[in-house]
Amino acid sequence: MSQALIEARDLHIEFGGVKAADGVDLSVHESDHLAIIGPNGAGKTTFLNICTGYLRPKSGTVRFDGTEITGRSPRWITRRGIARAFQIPQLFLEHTVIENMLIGAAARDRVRSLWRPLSASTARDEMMELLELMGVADVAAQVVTALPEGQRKLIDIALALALKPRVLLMDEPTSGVSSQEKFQVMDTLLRVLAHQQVTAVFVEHDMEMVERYAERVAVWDAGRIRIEGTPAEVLADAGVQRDVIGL
Amino acid sequence: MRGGRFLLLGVVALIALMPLFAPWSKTFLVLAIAKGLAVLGIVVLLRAGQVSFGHALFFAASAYVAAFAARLLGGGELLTLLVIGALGSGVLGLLVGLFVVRYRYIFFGMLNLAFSMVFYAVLEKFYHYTGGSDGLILSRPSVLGIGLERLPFEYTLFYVALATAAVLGWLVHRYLNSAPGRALAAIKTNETRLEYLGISARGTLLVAYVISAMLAGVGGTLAAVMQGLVTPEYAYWVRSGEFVFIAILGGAGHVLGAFAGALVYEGVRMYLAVLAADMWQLLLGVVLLVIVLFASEGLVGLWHRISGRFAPAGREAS
Amino acid sequence: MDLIIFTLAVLDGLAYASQVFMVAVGMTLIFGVMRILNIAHGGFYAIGAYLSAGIGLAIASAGLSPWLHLPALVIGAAMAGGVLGLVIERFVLRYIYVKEEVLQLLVTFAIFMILEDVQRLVFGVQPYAASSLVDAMGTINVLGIPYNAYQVLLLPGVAVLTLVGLRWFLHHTLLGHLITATAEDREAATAMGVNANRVFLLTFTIGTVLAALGGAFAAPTTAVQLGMGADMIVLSFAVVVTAGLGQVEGAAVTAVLIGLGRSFAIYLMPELDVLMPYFIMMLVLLVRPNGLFGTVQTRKI
Amino acid sequence: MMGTSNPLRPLGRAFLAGVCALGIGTAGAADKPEQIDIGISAFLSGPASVFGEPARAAAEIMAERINANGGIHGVPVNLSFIDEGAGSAHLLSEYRRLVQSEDYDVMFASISSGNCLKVAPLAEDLEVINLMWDCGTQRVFEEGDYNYVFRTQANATPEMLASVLYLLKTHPDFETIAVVNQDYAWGRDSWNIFRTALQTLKPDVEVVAEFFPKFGTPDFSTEITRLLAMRPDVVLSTSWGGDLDNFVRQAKQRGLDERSTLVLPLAESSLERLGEDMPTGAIVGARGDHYYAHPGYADDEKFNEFVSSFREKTGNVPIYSAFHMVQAFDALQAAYDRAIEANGGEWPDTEALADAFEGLSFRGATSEITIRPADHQGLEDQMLGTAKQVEGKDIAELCDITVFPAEAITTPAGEDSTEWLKGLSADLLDTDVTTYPGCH
Repeated sequence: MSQALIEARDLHIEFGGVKAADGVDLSVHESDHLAIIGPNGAGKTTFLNICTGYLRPKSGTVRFDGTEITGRSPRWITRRGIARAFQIPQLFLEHTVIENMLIGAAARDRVRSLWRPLSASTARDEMMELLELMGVADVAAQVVTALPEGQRKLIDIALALALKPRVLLMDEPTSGVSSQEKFQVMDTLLRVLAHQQVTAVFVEHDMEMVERYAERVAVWDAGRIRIEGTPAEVLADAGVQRDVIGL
Repeated sequence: MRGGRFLLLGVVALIALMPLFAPWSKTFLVLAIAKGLAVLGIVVLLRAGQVSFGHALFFAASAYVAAFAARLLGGGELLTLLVIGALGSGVLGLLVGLFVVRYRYIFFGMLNLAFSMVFYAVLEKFYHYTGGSDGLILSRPSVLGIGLERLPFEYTLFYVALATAAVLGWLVHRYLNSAPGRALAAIKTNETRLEYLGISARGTLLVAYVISAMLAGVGGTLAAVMQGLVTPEYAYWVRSGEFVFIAILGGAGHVLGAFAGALVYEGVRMYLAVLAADMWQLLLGVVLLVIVLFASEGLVGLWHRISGRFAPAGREAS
Repeated sequence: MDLIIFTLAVLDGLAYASQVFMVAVGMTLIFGVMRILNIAHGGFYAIGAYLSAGIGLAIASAGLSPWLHLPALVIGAAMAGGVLGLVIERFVLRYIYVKEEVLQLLVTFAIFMILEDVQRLVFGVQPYAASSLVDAMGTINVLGIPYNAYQVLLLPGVAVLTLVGLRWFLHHTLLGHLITATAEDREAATAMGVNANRVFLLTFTIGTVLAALGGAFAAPTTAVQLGMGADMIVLSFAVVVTAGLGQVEGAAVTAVLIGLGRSFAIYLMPELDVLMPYFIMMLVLLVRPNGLFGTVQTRKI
Repeated sequence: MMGTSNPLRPLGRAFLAGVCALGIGTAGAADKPEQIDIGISAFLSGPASVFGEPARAAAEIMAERINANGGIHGVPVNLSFIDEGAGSAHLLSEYRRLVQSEDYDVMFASISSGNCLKVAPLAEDLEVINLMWDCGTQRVFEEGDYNYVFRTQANATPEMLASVLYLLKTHPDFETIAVVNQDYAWGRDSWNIFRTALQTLKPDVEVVAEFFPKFGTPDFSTEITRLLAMRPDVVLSTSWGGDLDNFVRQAKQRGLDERSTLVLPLAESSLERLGEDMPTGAIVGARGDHYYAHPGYADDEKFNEFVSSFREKTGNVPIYSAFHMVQAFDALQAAYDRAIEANGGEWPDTEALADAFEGLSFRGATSEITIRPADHQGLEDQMLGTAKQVEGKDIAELCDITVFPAEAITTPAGEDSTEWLKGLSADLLDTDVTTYPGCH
């Protein structure tokens, strides 16, 4: 087994008495495609929030590539190579799509010039290419507010990828995308991830997606990792079928 | 766009020539430009969705810095005073900024207000140093080493102010379109995402804050030199409110709107005070209400609406 | 500082705090529910004061008992505040709720400017004073120092009554529940069938009445004059922000802090008197960025 | 530099005009204008409008009267008011507009000391005659030298010095004093002058407390508590308007006037408003010798006519700012008389008119005033009295009125007030004064 890229040890956190993480150990390995599944409110998103510094665990540690990142700010963590896409797209609504992307590129390249226009960014072609890959290049010049949720979702992921991260954390990447398109989107996404050599973690409730795209699955239930393994192993587990998938 | 540019040039030329036909208008125009610069500072922060209700702080601070500098330098030099004033307000902007950029919206606005009121109170209280409410006299500085009489000095000051406004307006325009400038606007819509891109929202806002403080500072120095006197009134909260008012009047978020707003505001205010000395405040209030209720995109928006030649205001403004 | 001086300073501070609270509480309420920082509050305060002084003078010149001033000022302020609040909410504010925060603020700024001139046109430039009620209540001696009973007994009493009454109204009546629900989550409340427009109308009117009452109760102790509203606004802002947005109890605590801060400053370092409210505000915000009783609002991601 | 050729043109014109003026002499004749335009700055909004509005009424009375009599040597006057309450920036630009664009002939400015300090150099720059009709600050003429600026009344130094003298005459044995002044230039400066004079004339007096509450403070109760606890013999306040009303009323409610003597150098302007709340025994000053019931002018036709027409117009008794306005008009009329006489009947130009103001003597509604030629400072007598509540009257009377002659109490021309005050001798207390025993 390869060296763990993200390694969470004994995470504890609770909200108003509800334990969202109660001694979680979870590792993400280089080039992994890890899906986290579990019942609603089980704390899946909490894991992403802790890994990206949005929440600070009550106890426990998270290491990224050997460095402890527990309790660091999202900004600090992002700069070290963990990017995140959101369940509800988080975009700059009053900017155009390409501007969103260029801000991402400028952040990555640490552009601080107060003089050079963003629109003249050298990263423009690269960003257009990324939008192209995600299938949203045709709306590049539009203001985000004008776009439907599905497209925003794709741009949200593209924006995270603009940072050229080592790990991409996604929260239900295809929710809001029409069911005809979601496979197409995931196919593209995986291609991009492979191309950029990005490790991926995604929280998912669509078992079809998990089955098709995850390499490993962790089941998060009542604040604990109930079972971890390949999709086939995990989805075959009777308990998981009963409690998580609801068969 | 080309038509707009010609129109802009025409208006600037008209303003540049105005004092030749109406000599008294120099004072008026210099003050309008000075306020316009402070308003430009407000406009910069409005990009991030933040409203400073205390920007008169920087307007006043630079005016006092210039007055003290002039005293130390024995009269001083106009351009030196402008630079010193801007630096002074810039340093103060950095200090205050380090504190206020941690807050947003109402807290941001009110903390700015609090700082300006503390400064106002200090100016009034420590009157052995600041001259109290009488303020400090700022004698006419030389220009490039030449001591000028009132009339040539006023013309010089006017054209210096006009040129300063043009240059700074252009610089701000560039800044707002640069990467940090666009990131600033992103604070307004999604600060969280900004942090998730590895950009410090506070840092971005701090840069903007210092820039905006310096803009207000240049305005304050110009006003002080024009008036020959600085008083704590420069820092009073009503003046800060006025800046915000003008920013909205001109069209929030627009560089040209700041100056257009300042010109119109000063003009309206002056004529109201002359024509209706008893109720100019009331009429000004009504004007403000009408603008907010019926033309909240301000003069710039109004112009777009009338001319109908430009893209929708949202895009044009950027 | 000996114990006598300390006691006197506390007494002065509490008397002042009650006045500050009376002015700031309405602004806090309006802010909490409507998210509008109401600059016009200062105007309502001044109008309440003018009205109260006018009533007081009328009572005095009619030769009636000065005690009549007390119920008369309450009724007068309630009516004036009520009418102003209803009219301004219904015909101006209602149209700006969809607009940006700064525009809402400017509208109240405009109303304030208009009210300033209205006061001047209606009441003229001469200060008014109607202190017969204070004279009638007499003084009480504390450690050999005569204090106005009005200031050390009546005003704090009224302030406490207002606080208790408002708490009871907000937490134990249906209308109060509607208001607090709207304050907490406007969308959810609307979804549950609360008529937000009506809640706003009610809240704004209550806030306006409170402002007018604050002015009305201040009037007997002071000369009612032009410009009295402008200073009160900034002070009220400081209270609202220090307290935490919309925190009525917080406003009371802050008012006491400011009152004590001011009186101790006057006793020990008179030069710092004006700066106290801002120092307190900055100190509080440095430690608690959302105010004394404010809660952290985070973005859902 | 952009457009330098154009701005120089008016400069050249000014230069030519200067040469011409030199050729004719410094004072000369001009064509008789159609009217004399007078720009007057006064507070018409804000708290200080308690002075501005009565002054405006007085100005209107004076203008009506002048025009009803055929104007000044046949030329009617026309008034325009600038609201100082709109801020000093507004005052300055409006002042410039009136002078530069509307060719106003004479300016009366202003009330606020800060504005006076700004307006004086501006008037000098614009070469327009400016009468400082109500300025209190002594700094203007002590720190600057002007050709076109004149003061038609006294300044803070004689006003405060007279208050000190009156206090020492009436309460020779007091030991401690406290001050409660408004926290702005007037409050600070007037206290400095008062204290300097007091410590020179009575060095053993101890200053026990200095309070400078914010301008417009509605509530003085904490300060009053302190004063009640400290029991100073004398409490001074040079406040005015609503602030003074507040302080006096709140002090009286809590019996401060029974423990300490109140010295209120500006209280003449609050007498009517305070009514029964003015404590008996308080020392009241009037910034000059103005008092609507001045015993020295009980039978004076001019005085009585002004007081009654003022009461008729406004319903109130005239206060010192109204009297000051009268003085400005009377000075202007007298200066035109003098200049026209000196010009052999020809209408004077600005220079000639300015010359006429130097050393001009004129009478307002009360005593005669002389404008010192050396520094353009007006010499105005100062009156003080002690308030007394009289049964059946709703306004306090002034008793033991004393009028101090201007010459004795005004800083000599060219001297600094503070230095001069420090050199005072106790002989000053023996200066001949006019006294009016009893109450009026």
